[in-house]
Amino acid sequence: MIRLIIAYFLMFSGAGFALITVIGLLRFPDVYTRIHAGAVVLTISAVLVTLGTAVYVWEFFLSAKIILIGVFFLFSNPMATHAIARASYHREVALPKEYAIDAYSEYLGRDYDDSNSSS
Amino acid sequence: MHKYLKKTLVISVFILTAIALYENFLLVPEYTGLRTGVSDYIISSGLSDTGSLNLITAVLYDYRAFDSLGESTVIFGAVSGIVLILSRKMLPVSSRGLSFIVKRTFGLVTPFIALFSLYVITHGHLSPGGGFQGGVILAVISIIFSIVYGSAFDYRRYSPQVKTAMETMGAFTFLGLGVVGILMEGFFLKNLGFLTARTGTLISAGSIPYVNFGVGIKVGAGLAIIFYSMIQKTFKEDF
Amino acid sequence: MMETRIILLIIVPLGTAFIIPFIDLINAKLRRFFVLLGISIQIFNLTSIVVQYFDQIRDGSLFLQYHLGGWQPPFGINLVMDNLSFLFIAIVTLSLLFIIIYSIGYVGHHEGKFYVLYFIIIAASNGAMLTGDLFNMYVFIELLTIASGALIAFQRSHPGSEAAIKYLFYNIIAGSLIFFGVLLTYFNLGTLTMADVANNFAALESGIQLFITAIFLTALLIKMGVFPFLFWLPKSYDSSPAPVTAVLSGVLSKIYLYLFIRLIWTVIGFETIVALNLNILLIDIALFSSFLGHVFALQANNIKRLLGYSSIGHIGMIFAVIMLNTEAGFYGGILHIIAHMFMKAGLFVACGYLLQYTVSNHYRDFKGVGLRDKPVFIAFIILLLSMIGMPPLLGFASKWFILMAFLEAQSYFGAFIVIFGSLTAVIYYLRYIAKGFEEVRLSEDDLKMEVFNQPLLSVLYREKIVTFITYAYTAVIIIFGFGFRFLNIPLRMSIESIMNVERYIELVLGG
Amino acid sequence: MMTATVVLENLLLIFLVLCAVMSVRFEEELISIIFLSTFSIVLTALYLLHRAADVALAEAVIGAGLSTAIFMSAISQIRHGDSD
Repeated sequence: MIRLIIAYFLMFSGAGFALITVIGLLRFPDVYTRIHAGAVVLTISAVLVTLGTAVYVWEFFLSAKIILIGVFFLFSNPMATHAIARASYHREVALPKEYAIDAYSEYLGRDYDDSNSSS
Repeated sequence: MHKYLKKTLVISVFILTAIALYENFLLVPEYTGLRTGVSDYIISSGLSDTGSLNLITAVLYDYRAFDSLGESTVIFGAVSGIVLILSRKMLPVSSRGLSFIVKRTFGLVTPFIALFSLYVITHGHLSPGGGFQGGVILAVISIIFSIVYGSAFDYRRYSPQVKTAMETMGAFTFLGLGVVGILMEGFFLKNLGFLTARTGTLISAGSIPYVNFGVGIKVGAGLAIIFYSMIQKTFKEDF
Repeated sequence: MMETRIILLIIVPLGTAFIIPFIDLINAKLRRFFVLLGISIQIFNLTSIVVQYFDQIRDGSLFLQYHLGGWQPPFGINLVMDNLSFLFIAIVTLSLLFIIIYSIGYVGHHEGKFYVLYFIIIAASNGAMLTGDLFNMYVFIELLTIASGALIAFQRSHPGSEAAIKYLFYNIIAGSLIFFGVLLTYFNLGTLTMADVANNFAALESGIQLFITAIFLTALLIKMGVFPFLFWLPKSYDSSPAPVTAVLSGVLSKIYLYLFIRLIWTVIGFETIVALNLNILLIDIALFSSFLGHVFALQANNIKRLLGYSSIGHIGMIFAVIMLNTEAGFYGGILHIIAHMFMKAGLFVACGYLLQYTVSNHYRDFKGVGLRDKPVFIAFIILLLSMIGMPPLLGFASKWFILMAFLEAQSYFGAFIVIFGSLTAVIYYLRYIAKGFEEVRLSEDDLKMEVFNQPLLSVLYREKIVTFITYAYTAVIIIFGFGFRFLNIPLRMSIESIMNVERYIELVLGG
Repeated sequence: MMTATVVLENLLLIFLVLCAVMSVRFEEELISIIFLSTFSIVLTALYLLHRAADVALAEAVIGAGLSTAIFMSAISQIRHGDSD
């Protein structure tokens, strides 16, 4: 019984985080903040839901498989977010010169004051 | 005016087709399970006939294995056609790949993807999955290599020639098992009886796991060739 | 009777198709050896079947079965060879053999891929004609569509790609309709074996019967290129290379006609069609399509496109005469299927040879073609005369039987269409024959613009092969034109196996 | 419990139709492809709801994974223009 309560608690908190993600995706102003919402909160939500499911079924091999899926989420979601953010910076989906601090362009040695012709 | 006429025509044809389909689907009887006969027989005695716990795999690779041979030949033909049509293109594709973080992470994850695809292929007769699905997951590895590490890396690791050889090998595994069925049991693609063991174990369902393996390799290599030939020049023109 | 050799008719070409890419990796010179090996095994196989069952073929009791995987018909897939499918397999194999020998001399680039797709077509056509299972039929139809669609784009020119996309668009829609029909049949009857479906189809409600029949018919009309859906056909005939066009026109449309006969007479049953009042409608559609084909052919300024429109005309005619459901109708229809297969394939083969030095297929470029190579052009003229229906040739015999069948069924519009087709054919073919004998002075630039670059074989050898195949087609037309009575027995027997559905059902389900 | 499944199924079906309409309506190919991918994922959920795990696996792998990648490479070729 306590196991079920724990499972439901984990799953519902995961669902709550997913809801927060959706609100963030809708409300945040530009690409990077939205990616932030998608990355951080969604990873936590997915991991929580998989943990909850693992507790819910409570059978060794099945739970192990589900937890492996959670670990896979933990790996893949931040990495995908990283790739998306980088690609959107390079493709200039959100113009980097709009921001006050642009550390990545300093790292790359780019200068955005001139006309940027490089693609 | 002409534009509106066209739009009205399209919409009216659309609505008429929808009404016709709706009227005809009303005639189809309520879903009460299929008529007795084939499906009942397979559900009741499929396990004892084939030794495969997953009845869908039993149907796909034993009862109707010839259809699966045809379907995998469709992929084979599509690969040949796409390579034929696209092989002269030389496209400007970056072969640098993505950033260091992505490369490292995929370096960690890729063996597990390969393991998962092998799992799906070899457990086709025990759990959901089978040759087609596992083969597509195998093809995904090649796609990941092309995207993340750049297509040159993919070419170095698994060149199209290797993929072609794998595809042929998979096709001949399937066909050869069928011919072995003729030689040993008297029928093309008959399940080989001497390979059966206790149900539930990995190598249990006669020739089904081997057929699955052949289909998996064939489909995986074929789809990888399709993807690769769409982003890069694959083969030399043979004049 | 269980017979292992009829499964070999499918798996030998399939195995050849599988091995050719691998052979290409090792040594590209070896592949022609494997092609010839595959073809000769196929021919040997068919010949041995003919020799062993000659008596049964003659008295119409040929019935060979194969149960794949050893499963009895309602549970597994079965292959069936009765007199009808035997006749079609024999002529299709003969025609495909001619075309592959022709393409050994013709195809210049990507030979390996061409042979792969070609052997897939051989396997799939044999499979589609042998199978006794609806879903398996769908699989082979998809295989045919994919392989032929890739072959249409073989020259990789702009019109070729466009035609291939159009072809795939129409034909994949048709294929998915067939799949949908198979699905509905399985949903309602719970079985996929043709004989089992045929046994139970009459018991369905008439609305569902109409729905399933309409879906299958729409798909097959698209595939054959009959009236409402004929617009993909001329373009794809025009812009594909000559052997592929010969396959498309000579073989694929005949396979779809065979599948049409199989589905309507064996599976659905002609009584159902009559009860649904579809037969008159279908005859009218087919005759109108034939009329349209001939009218479009009159204004076509391109020899291959003209032959495509003429194909529409002939296929519509065959379709209509078969739909009459009389014995004379079947006789004329199947005889004309054979005649049209050899005539059209021969015409396209000869066209591919004659047009190889012209800039395009256009009418004005046809000038002087006949003077360059007189023997082949004479064969071309003989084939054209056979298309028109000149007396000593095979085209005359088949058109005569079709005319008789229409008159016997008192379908005077059909008889009018047959004569109208012949008369318009005189106009639009004689134009090209006259143009072909016009004198022309070739300049250096014209000679440089060869359509086909870099033949693999030496020119002399290649021209010999191509000429030989054209003559072979012409010889078939002339020999069977004089002796069309040779075909009497196989035609009668295949008509009997169309009409005698009960025997089919009993033999498939009984053992 | 039964009604919850029915409600979920109907919601997914509505979402499926929405995805299909959206993928046709948008001019941009990339958005269409993403909607098609979503379509496949929703379809996977529906198959799982009907206990067809094999079909769901195939749909997820082929529809959402592979065909998206192939579509992407196809439109990247279109974007590059006629390169031959």
